[in-house]
Amino acid sequence: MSDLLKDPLILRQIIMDHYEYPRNHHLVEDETYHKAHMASESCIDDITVMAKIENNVIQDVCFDGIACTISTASTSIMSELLIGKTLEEATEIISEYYKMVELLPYDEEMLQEAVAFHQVGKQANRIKCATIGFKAIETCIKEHKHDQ
Amino acid sequence: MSDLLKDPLILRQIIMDHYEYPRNHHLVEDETYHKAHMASESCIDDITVMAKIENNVIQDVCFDGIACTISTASTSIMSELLIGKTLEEATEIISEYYKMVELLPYDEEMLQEAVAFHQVGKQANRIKCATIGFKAIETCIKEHKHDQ
Amino acid sequence: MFEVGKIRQDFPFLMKAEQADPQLVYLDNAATTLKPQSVIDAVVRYYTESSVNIHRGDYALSYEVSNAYEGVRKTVAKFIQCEPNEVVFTSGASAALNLVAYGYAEKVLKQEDVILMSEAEHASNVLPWFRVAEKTGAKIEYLPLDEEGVLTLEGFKEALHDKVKIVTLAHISNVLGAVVPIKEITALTHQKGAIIVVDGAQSVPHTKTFVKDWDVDFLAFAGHKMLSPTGVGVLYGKFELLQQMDPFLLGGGSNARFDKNGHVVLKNPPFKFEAGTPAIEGVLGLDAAICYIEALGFEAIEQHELELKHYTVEKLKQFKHIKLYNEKSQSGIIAFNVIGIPTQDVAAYLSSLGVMVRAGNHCAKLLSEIIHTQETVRASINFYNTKAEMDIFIDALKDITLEKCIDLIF
Amino acid sequence: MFEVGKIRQDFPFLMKAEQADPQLVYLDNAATTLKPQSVIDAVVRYYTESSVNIHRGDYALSYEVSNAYEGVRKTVAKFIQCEPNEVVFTSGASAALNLVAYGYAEKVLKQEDVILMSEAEHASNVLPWFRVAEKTGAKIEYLPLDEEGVLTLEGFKEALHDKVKIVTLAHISNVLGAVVPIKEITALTHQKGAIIVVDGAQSVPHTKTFVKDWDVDFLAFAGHKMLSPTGVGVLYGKFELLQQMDPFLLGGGSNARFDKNGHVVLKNPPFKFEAGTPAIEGVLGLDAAICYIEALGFEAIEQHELELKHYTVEKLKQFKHIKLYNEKSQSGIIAFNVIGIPTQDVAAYLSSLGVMVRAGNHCAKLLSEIIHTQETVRASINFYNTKAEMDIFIDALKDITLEKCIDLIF
Ligand SMILES: Cc1ncc(COP(=O)(O)O)c(C=O)c1O
Ligand SMILES: Cc1ncc(COP(=O)(O)O)c(C=O)c1O
Repeated sequence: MSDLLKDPLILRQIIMDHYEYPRNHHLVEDETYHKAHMASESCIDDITVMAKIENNVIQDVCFDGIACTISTASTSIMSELLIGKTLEEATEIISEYYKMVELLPYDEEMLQEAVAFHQVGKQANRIKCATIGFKAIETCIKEHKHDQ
Repeated sequence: MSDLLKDPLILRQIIMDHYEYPRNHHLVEDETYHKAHMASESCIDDITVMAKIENNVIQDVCFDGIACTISTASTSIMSELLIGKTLEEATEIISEYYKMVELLPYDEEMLQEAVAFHQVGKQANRIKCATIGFKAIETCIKEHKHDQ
Repeated sequence: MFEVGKIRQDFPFLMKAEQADPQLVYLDNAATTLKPQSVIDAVVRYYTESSVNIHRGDYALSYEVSNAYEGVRKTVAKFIQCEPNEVVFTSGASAALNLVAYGYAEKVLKQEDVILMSEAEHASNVLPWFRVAEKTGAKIEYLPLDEEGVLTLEGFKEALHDKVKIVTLAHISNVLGAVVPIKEITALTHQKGAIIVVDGAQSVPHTKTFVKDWDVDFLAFAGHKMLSPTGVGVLYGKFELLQQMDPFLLGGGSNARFDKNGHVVLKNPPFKFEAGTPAIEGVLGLDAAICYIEALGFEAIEQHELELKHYTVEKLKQFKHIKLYNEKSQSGIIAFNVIGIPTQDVAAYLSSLGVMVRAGNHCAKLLSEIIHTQETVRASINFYNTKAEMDIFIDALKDITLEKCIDLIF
Repeated sequence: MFEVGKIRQDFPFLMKAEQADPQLVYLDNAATTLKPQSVIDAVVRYYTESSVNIHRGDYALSYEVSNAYEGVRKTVAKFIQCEPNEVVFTSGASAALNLVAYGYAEKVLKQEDVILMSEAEHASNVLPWFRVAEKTGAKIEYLPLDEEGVLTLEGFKEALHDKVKIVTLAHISNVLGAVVPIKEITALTHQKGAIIVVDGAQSVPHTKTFVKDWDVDFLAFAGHKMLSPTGVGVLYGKFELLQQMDPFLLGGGSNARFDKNGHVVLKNPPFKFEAGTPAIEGVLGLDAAICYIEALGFEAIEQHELELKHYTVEKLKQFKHIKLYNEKSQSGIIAFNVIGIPTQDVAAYLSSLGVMVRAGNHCAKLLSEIIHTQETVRASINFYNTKAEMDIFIDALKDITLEKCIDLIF
């Protein structure tokens, strides 16, 4: 992993790929999904994330909306990263991700492709973009727990 | 007159006298009077002036309210000065008075005791006080003309 | 040690005032305050170094200014002891009071509900409530005050009843300087299920504010009365109340999106209340102002201001031609009249001797029935005033006469 | 002669910007403008020499500051060609638009009345009208715009009908810079007995305004978009309309007196709308700003700005990866996209090269249907910009790629 981290070309490739071909890029008409519309904080990015959580496991994540490269790519990566994870695992991954964007020590293994954003914290004004999807899934998880 | 103008002691006496014993200092319950409440410009002085105008002559002027020495004295003097005058004469007196407070040349004879305020223009912030009664009677005259 | 001589050097106005002939003595601090160099510098720094608009991170400088602006929310939150997202920036105390009246009270009050206030309130804490009453059918009731404008807990308890839904009170009155026991009153208010709005315009600059500990629901204050630029004020509101509250100003910056059919998605508090470009340098100046005040410390500020007040009151009490209205009040406001001389003439006379005080009803127009006078002269102290300045003021009053006042116009 | 090099020396920010590495190029003038030294000096002069509150003549300094403040009303009146008592100071353009919507429209509109506006309006000229519609039952209708956001007189005539009671339009759009033929539209509006509200936020700073000659009923604008401090705006209203209009903000300064029973005597316009302590130094700064602009003259300003706009558009047209949205508009706003790159990434990339532009929907969220894009990048020119600066901007766009944008985060 560490080698990969050192090669911006590969990291850029990951982001480009997720921006141009975002994964899980759709919404579903399904009441059993939780939904978070990240709209009431900023007037630029407008992303909706949906998540199906069952038996303590994130069964599915999907999203849609208008966003910049970093928002789109990071949300796409988040969706791949969290599908199939238990809520505890997911919470830990999210927390490691936040550490990374804050430029604190973090667990590379856990974050997989998301390490593409390991330097985003140096562009403080893009942190919002790189975390919007993670904020959204947090909201879904919170809502799920609240419903239990 | 000119001598009198030069003696502040006499002028002060005139103002003191009109402040402590204001003439025509009452209001009347009479629909035939015009009424001007000088309240909507400032929140300090609160003077109401009433005037009865008949046959083109100012038959009566009276006033009441809360005001500073200069407002009270100048309104009292105004009331004495204008009672019995035709509207043309009154308008001319008012206009001479305004010239005086603006420190422009004016007709001393016409202003009688009102010359006590001949220097008030040097204290620009007191001009409002020295003219409030005159502004009020102007409003009454305007209203009267409007009603004709 | 509180060294007022050193403090005064931070205020360019005071340095000039001391050199003027006659020396200028500024005792109208309840109207607005002078600015220290650090506040002036913060404003100038914005103009010369940042100068861009906020709330967008499209480019580095905009991001920096936005961050600095949001940083002031944290400074204010620490200053009054709440959370940053409970701090709404407004254009002043009046705007803050209008916001809570319009956005909260007009929304929740119903016919027969009661708004309880005192007759010592400033127009900015009266007129918005009159409108609420008119729009909702709620009624205004007044709290009993003693002849120094003081509200007692007993008086408050008697006036409070089940129909009261909102209590609105100045923590410190701008006319009589009476200090309200906010914490106790808040507890009583909450016992009845009502909410309390505190007008802190005169208190926040002079005494430590603890909104959380006091548990007040809303608190309004103005920057310019505490060393900051004009054009900036604050409404504190408990977050859950802010969430319920409607915005007053609508426009750019307060919404996330809207469509042709009138569907509007507002941002979360506090942003949903901040439509339009705010007073950016005003807010940055407020930050410097708060830093300045905190460096001095409220303990020292209060002690100094009360000392000057008591010193002056003791002297003025000896003048038979002076009537004092608030001898006992524990704040730096001195309300008085010179017997037989209208307030405006007194102020003009003092002005001719360099002393700046305020005359009139001080926008608290309901108070006359309580103190039995339509108007007062008000001298209001800030921490940068000195005993020497109070002496100039006292001396000026010593031999004031109606004749001297009138002679000013010759 | 319009010597931009000399003009730039009046702007401390620009002097620093030229020395920065990379050189900073400010092209977000539609958001807010930089301040010349004369405006900064006016603000600092207030803090150091006057510093007191206005609207009372109790002492000499207060009288002087009040006079200076009222003097700015005359300056503004001369600037937009109206009477001083038709100039209401507000906290910004948004506050001015809220005031006319709340104070006038909400009072006079009835169910079924129509408010006519365009889809290019800024949120601050949309959301207040949504509220009016909600409160009164009036309906909002939209004017037809062409694909450059331009409103034609023919289109306006077709959309206008007898139920239209209010037309509200930006004279110059903040997204596409389209200029509306205000005088003709005002005449047509008046023929139907409707009144017109003009959002002059983007026009008053850049082109001469003649409210009387145009016969517009209301006009709103912001100081900070025309060199002045933030926190100050203006609502012009015909005096007889201002007399009819209710205040929006209530409080000290706007009323002459009131009593316990809710009877309030408001002052005459414009004072009845100005509750609370205003942005005093903001207003004094606005005076200096207007003087500065008038000394340059709008003829020279417009000529220079349009020259830069056309120069830039001609260059950008040659780039296949750039889509321009408003080639033809006669103002200094350039709206574009880089094909395949989100606006925020474009702005961030330009920022990395020192160029400051705005990304997004620019608070004009209804426009997307017209120009078929949700977001644009906006470069907006002011008179102090130079061809050399535009070249930096153009060069930066020449070889922008998605890869380069993404590489910024490494
Ligand atoms: C007690 C009180 N409330 C409210 C206000 C209004 O403050 P501002 O004029 O800053 O809006 C004042 C200021 O005079 C005040 O003294
Ligand atoms: C067309 C238009 N109207 C209104 C506004 C609002 O101005 P302010 O933010 O100064 O209230 C703006 C500023 O962005 C604008 O461009």
